[in-house]
Amino acid sequence: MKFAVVVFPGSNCDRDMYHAVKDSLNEEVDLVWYQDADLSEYDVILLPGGFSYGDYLRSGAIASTSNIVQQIKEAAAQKKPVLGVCNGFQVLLESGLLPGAMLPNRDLKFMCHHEELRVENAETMFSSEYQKGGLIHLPIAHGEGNYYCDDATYQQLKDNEQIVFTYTNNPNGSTGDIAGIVNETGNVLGMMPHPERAVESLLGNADGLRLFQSILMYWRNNHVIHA
Amino acid sequence: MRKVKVYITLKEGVLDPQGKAVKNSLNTLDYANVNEVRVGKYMEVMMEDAENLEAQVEEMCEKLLANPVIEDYSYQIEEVIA
Amino acid sequence: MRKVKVYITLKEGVLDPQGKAVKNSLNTLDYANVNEVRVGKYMEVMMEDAENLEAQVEEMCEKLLANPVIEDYSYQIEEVIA
Amino acid sequence: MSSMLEISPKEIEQKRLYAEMGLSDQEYKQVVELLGRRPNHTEIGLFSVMWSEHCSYKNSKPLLKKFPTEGPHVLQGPGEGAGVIDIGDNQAVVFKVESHNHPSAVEPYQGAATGVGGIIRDVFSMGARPIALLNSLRFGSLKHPRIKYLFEEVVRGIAGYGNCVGVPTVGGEVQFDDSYEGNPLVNAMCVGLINHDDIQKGIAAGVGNTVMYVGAKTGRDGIHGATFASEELSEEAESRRPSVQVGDPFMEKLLIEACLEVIHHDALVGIQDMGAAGLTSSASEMASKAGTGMEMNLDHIPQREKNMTPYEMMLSESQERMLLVIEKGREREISEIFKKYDLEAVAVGEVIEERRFRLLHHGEVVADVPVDALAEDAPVYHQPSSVPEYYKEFQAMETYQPIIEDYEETLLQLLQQPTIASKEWVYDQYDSMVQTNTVVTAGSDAAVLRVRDTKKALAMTTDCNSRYIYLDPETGGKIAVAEAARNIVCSGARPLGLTDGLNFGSPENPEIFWQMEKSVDGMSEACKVLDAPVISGNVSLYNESYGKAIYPTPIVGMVGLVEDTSHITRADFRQAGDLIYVIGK
Ligand SMILES: Nc1ncnc2c1ncn2[C@@H]1O[C@H](COP(=O)(O)OP(=O)(O)O)[C@@H](O)[C@H]1O
Repeated sequence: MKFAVVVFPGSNCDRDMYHAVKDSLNEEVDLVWYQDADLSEYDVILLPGGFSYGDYLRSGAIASTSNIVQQIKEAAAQKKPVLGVCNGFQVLLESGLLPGAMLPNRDLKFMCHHEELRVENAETMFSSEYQKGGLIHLPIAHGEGNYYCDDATYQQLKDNEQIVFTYTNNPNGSTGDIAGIVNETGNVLGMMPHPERAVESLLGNADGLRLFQSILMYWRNNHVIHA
Repeated sequence: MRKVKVYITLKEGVLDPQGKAVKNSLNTLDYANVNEVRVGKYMEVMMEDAENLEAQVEEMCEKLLANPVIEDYSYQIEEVIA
Repeated sequence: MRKVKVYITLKEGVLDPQGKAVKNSLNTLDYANVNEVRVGKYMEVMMEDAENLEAQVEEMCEKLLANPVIEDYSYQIEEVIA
Repeated sequence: MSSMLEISPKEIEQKRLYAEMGLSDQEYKQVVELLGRRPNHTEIGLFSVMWSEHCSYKNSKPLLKKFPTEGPHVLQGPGEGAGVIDIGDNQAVVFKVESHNHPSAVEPYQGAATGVGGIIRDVFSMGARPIALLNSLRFGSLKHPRIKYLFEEVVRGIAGYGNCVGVPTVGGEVQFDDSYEGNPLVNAMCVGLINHDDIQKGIAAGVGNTVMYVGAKTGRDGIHGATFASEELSEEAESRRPSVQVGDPFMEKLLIEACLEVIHHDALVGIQDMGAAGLTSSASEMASKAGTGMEMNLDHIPQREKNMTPYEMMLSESQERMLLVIEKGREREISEIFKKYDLEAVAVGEVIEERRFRLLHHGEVVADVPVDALAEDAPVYHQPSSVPEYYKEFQAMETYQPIIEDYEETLLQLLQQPTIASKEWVYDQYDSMVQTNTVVTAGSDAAVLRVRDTKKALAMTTDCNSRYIYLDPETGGKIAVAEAARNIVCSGARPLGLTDGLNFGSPENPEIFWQMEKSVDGMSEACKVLDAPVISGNVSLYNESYGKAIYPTPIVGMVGLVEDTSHITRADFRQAGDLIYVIGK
């Protein structure tokens, strides 16, 4: 099983994502520069946090126009797990792989600390190692994490159980306290909190590791069946 | 050469935290008659003229300059004498 | 009621990293005829009419809406029929 | 010489135009002697920035000599972009502090942001990966709306830049006092990690080698920023203020990654960032250190604005620019690396044998001066010093013992003081966790970052109680170093060394110079006793407004080594039932 971490100019959580997979999950992973990428050889696509293109114009906007997004869309269509964290989530929104958009945080300030999250859906390939309704802590670090969608979209997200994580104490003004959502087919997850920053007890929190373990479990189960 | 002026505004119904903060500051500064502020973007794009310039500008707005989920755009094209 | 449209642009000579990034992105998207992009702000301020509205708007721009050290501003006042 | 429509050498002398650039009559005379003729406009510009306090340390050199700068672990003391200390396993830590006080007073967001950008460049130009940022801030009273604005924007600027480039901001300090009302202090510190073999120097060695320019284009930003930084903030200075430098953290992030790739390339000879005084200081210092000369063709300098004069190009302080010296004939290999990051590396000059700094523009020589005259021959002043009246008065006072009636009430009042109150509002805006090494973040005595793939960790802190230093500079100086060391030790580390940011008023005032002298004495003494050498630092003088100086504020940035992450200790109580001890008198 092989993970790709897609690196855009300005990504800055790429190495953190890399280490989480390599050192904590102990799986194979490559950093893939956006220009020379061939994603077809990878099983999981990770879009890391950071400030792609300086977050100029709108966060994730410029990255979402680059060629590699086409490949990410293909991977998503093949039902490969695609995870976008923070700026990665913003790229997924801007490229239309997930519904909605990001606005500046309610109080307009960047914020960085741990937040409590509720696991709303523990049946996705990203959350099976959590329990539905369970409370976990993950770090957030963003200035534009105020998730917005219109009422109809929100209703759809709820009806299809696409909301995976919510904040118990909404820090940024997100619609419906949303912290992370999947697409309709359930294989593309976008989330503002950083699971890759919470995989080691030395750094104070390992709640994020189970997210990566969920992906691993999903992949193993699938490959046992089809092998 | 053309100067394209692009105006990007938040869609009605989309909350504008920045606009609200500006409005509050203006009220605090004793401009009590300010009722609402909406903050958007204003861009000046200098470009060579082209056939279908209008269509091109629309496309640029749709593809990159504005996010249709939350934003509307409008534009004006002006001629620039070098 | 008046709608005041305020345009805020970076002063000439002041670096506009955002404009540069947008320009490069447009060029990569095959809009080769884009030569320069400058990104500024556009605000719509809804306010009750007042004596000296113009003077008031200027003052608001100087004090809060624009940062006179790096930005220029201009504005238009429109009447809004409720 | 240039036939451009510039002010003639004669006019410069007659109208004393050099004075407007910050040079004294005596200094001008010295320039004429060094050149054997009158300098032209570009040349006098070069001297004015290189001989400013900011670049030459002309007033502070005699004091800086007092600091202990050596130790068995010191790999690089003061003099390069940043100092370097060995931490074992072929690894070393690189750090330095830098002030951006005057730009922040004028445009707080950009001033603070570009301060952060500058100190990061100092660290990665040594070949180190920047792993942490700290800061030290001083403002007047928050009761004034302007000060509140400055404070909020400075914090936002530090966050805006540091968060974007992906270097965690893990600590700092903020103090509020009326003495900073017209002159806030914004000091930023960057810590980097490096392997011994990767340590780079800013030298232009090897005659015939190519000088390359990479990064942002040169605009008319911050011309005379270095001289501006060495001047009192008066209304007159305000009206001559340089056009504000705007930071581009995205460009910086690309530069970090590209330069850290380039340092592994054997065609690289030297690298330095263009900090204060931009091209002038980086180029002339690189040549001077290598014992060579340099010739640059200014036509090749990437320019953002039209019709820039040599004077403007040489004095521009546009941000995010680096100067490299590359083995002749291998320029392509280097520019290929930069290209991957959408950066263009341009050949702009050549290392020459003749020890001169020569600039060409439109086919003409527009400046031709001895390199060392710029980088080495700046005058050094031993300013007179005298004991201030206030100090004598204070010393003569009886010690005062406050009488506290209601301890609870007093405690609450103390905790409400902005200087003492929680700084969470500040550090919540900083990404303190990116790079996932932060074990202890802001909110404790010192921040602690583990060194990946080892058992080691680094502790770091900034400290300075300027009220103590004002009251008694020598004792206060000792206290500043000792406080930093205590914060390091409390975190489970042994102090390795420190960087200092000397922020004072005008050195030409004997009472201020006395404050400088005494606090450096006190700091040096403490450094010696604690075995913590000074490996880098920064001097910011003329921090005055309306004729009043700030409190003397020599900031200490200290780094310590934790030998095993299991030794890390934190400020907060861990669990009920633990015993509490008070140690010391
Ligand atoms: N400007 C700042 N940037 C980042 N962290 C800060 C800043 N100011 C204060 N802090 C953090 O807040 C905590 C408390 O700071 P301070 O009140 O100065 O306490 P102390 O005097 O114990 O050092 C420290 O951990 C410090 O790192």
